Amino acid sequence: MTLLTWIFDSLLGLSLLWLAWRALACPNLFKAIVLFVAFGLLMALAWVRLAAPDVALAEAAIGAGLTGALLMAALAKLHPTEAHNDFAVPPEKNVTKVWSWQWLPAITILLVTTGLGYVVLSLPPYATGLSTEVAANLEISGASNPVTAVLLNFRGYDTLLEIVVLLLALLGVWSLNSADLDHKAAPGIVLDTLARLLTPIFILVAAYLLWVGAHAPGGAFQAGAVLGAAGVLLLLAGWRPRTGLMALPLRLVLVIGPAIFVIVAMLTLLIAGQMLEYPPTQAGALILILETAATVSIGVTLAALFLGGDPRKNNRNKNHT
Amino acid sequence: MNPNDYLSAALLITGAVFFLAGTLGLLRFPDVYTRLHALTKADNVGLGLMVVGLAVQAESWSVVGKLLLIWWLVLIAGASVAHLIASGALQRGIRMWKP
Amino acid sequence: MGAVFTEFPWGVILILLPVTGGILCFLWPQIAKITGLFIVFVVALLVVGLAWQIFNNGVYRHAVGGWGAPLGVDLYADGLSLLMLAITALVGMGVSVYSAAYFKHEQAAQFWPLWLLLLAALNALFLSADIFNVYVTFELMGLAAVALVALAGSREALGAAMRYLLAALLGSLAYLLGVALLYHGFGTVDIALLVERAEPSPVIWAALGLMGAGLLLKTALFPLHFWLPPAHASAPTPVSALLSALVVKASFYILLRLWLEIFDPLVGGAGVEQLLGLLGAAAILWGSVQALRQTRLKLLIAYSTVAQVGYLFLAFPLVAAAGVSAWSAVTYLVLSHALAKAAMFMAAGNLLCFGGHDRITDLDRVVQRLPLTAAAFALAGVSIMGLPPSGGFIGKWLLLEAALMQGRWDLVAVMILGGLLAAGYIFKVLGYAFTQADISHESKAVPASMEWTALLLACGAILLGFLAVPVLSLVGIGDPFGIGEVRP
Amino acid sequence: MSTAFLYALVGTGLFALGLYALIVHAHLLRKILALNIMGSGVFMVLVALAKRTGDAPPDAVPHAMVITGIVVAVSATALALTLMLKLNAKSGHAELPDDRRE
Repeated sequence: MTLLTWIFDSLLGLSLLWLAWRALACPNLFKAIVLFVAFGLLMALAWVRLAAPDVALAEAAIGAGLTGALLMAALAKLHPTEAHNDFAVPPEKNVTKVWSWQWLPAITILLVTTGLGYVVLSLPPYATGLSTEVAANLEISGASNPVTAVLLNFRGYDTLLEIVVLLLALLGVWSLNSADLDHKAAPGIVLDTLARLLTPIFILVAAYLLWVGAHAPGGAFQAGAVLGAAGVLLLLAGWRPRTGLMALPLRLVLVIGPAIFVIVAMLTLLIAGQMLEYPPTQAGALILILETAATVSIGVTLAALFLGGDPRKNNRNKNHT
Repeated sequence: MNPNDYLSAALLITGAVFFLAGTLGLLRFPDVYTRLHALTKADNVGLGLMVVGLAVQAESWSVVGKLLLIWWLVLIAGASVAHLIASGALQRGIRMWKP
Repeated sequence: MGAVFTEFPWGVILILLPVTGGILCFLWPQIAKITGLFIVFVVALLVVGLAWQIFNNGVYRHAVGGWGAPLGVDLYADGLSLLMLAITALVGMGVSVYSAAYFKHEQAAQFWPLWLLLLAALNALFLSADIFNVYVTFELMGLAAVALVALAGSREALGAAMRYLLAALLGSLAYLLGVALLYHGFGTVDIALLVERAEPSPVIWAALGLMGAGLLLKTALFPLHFWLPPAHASAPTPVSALLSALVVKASFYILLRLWLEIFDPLVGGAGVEQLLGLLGAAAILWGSVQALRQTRLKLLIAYSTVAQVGYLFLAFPLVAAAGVSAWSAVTYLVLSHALAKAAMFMAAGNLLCFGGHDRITDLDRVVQRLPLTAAAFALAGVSIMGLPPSGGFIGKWLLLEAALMQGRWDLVAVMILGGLLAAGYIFKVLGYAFTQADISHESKAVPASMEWTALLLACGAILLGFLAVPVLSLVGIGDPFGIGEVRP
Repeated sequence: MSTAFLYALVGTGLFALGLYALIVHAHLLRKILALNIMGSGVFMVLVALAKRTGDAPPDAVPHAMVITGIVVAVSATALALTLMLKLNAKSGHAELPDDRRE
């Protein structure tokens, strides 16, 4: 490692720690979220330094982008009045001081972290993990990007459960809240134009990421996140889908990812005898089908999470009253 | 290093200088409008220079196309967001700085 | 016919079917109740099929994707996993029948998909042989459980759900950091391969600390139990039953597995068992005393769960000298507590539905007015107290025997005191159930199915006391406790 | 110290910072931020240590695990934020009852 990269890595590491500390300690919540988004973007840079471009894409799109959007939307709903008066939401009334003896957790955590640091440094400096196994089976996995091969084939079962986790989060959100579906006027011509202009490009980029994921960084999650971002932009611009689409059609789109995954799991179980065991000749096609369905579901689910409630419930309530 | 490398190095460093100027402006300018002005103007030029600097190194035209697309996306997003922030600030009654 | 039975991939369907059911219930809420009930009963049949298979072929292993560890994820079931799956199916059926009458309209449409996905998560967790896969199932289980608690919608329930979510996420992250260290230390996340490759090192200690802390938080062992009483008490009744009976046991199951397979052979005898036993003893005393002090029935039952979780940890320090009876005791306690606590929460839910409140002093002669529910509560109480001939009695007796064999009089004293305190809080409730309250309240009819499921589950807890031989021989399949080999 | 270990140590630092903030801060939004930063720390340990392959490409399995983790994290965050808003609507506070200073 040359001196220059060492300096760069150290600076990046320190900036990450500093941003994290500021995001957690600064009294203004609005600022804290902005700092958190900046933290996420620097994390993406760190992933690139660690030769993990797939993770960098996912972090930038989901970790920083959509999480940031969710946090901002939540903050705006938390302080609806203040947010309109000023950019700066008033500082939390009681930032800390739940514990009158804060030094105790601080010292405990410091000790534990020192121990953890020691453990991390005690690991052997050279280890290949499972990279030889992954490389040996990459040929028959149906994808030449090793990360996609692990996600959709070697550990495809984890991915199946993970997509269900995303659906579950939406179920939880919907059971708590209903969404406002009144069509809102766009807050200005600029945002409106931007949304019109960018949505097709986002869809194009998502399709590209999905397609390229088989052999280069990218894949269903990154593509889904871009699709989700397009949805968030449209929602911000005041666009609301027609209420007629809110019942079954929306739900079908939301579950297509997990549903196709379960169907493929069942079929492979019947034909090959093992769940998610793809015949090597069809593995590529199967992975593409799974990824396409997952992309659509992930994108729509993320946008629906941003909307933050069950649109159908609201519709029905209105009919009642 | 061949001449191309010198060219892209020069472009990248010039771009970085623009970014530095933009960041300084963001930190030192007195109000939200002037800060936006510094940020968007300087960063857009800085990014443009960097994109050209990288395009010199590109292996194929498709890479150049992607780089230009990134620049265009940042331009349009930056301009729109700057507009939104400024109009939001105006609506909330934040006064412009007068020297 | 036999070959079809023994080769059929029961385990995999156990996971895929409830996921399918959850999706169907989400798509067509109108038929959610029927679909949900149907799926849960089919899952119970599948568990029977899996039991048949394991009985004939020995342990079940399924290499997902055909790769096998370390590259792929493996599913694995031995006697212990089978019993956990069986108790999940059994309690699940009871809760489903109860919920069919309990949840109405909008709430029912929200309950069924969440519950089926929780069932999928539980089954996937009990079948997992891969510690990273366990992390994903934990998140699936945690989010489903939190959303179910929040279904109650009250301010208390929302606060409790929030606290529960934070605790669950913190536990998962600590666990995941442990997984990261184990993976980078030994190059695999498969439990069986970790057993082969692991050797005493700082990584093992750090992983034990992180995963242990995360799992103890999820299992709500004293003093990490703070999130449990509000969440279990304020959730809708069927959800309280699920959480206390099954969800808490899931993280305990993983803790037990990891301890038995990976950590005990490497760091056993270094005092970790003693610490766990000490915390268990503290949990029994603290939980029981708190339960005795409660004025609301559901909170009392929730604190009783804190105490009963403590018993599970008493086994750890006793294993060195009395492996067989200590681990049999744990198995028995897990099973009987699941049945008894589910029955107890359901009984409490019936009383809540009947009188519109769960103030213990205001129970007002429910013994005469709701005899089935009162009987269910009393029978479940017998098992919780550990009186013969219940399942709880067998568990506590085996544990007591192990403690006596080792001359651990301190633990014997804690167990006896815990039993007395349990008798105290159960009889406190029963006492008020017999007496007339000062002011009578209006009452509502309780659906018969809600009364009968509570009673049947309570009877199951008692019946377990007569099934010691088959249950203990079943749990021995695949030797999950390593009793086969003699420990030095 | 190699890049891998440098970033792994940063990861443990982030985990610790998040944990501390989770304990001492009362506001739920802050707790949710803290959990996200803790998660980033864990992910960083996972990915950083996968780069101990010398000049060969890094181990892809932890990368896939982290992508799974990121999606799980955003799901949990979304549910937590909705719960927070609902709690705030019902009780008027975005803090847990016991943590609130009167």
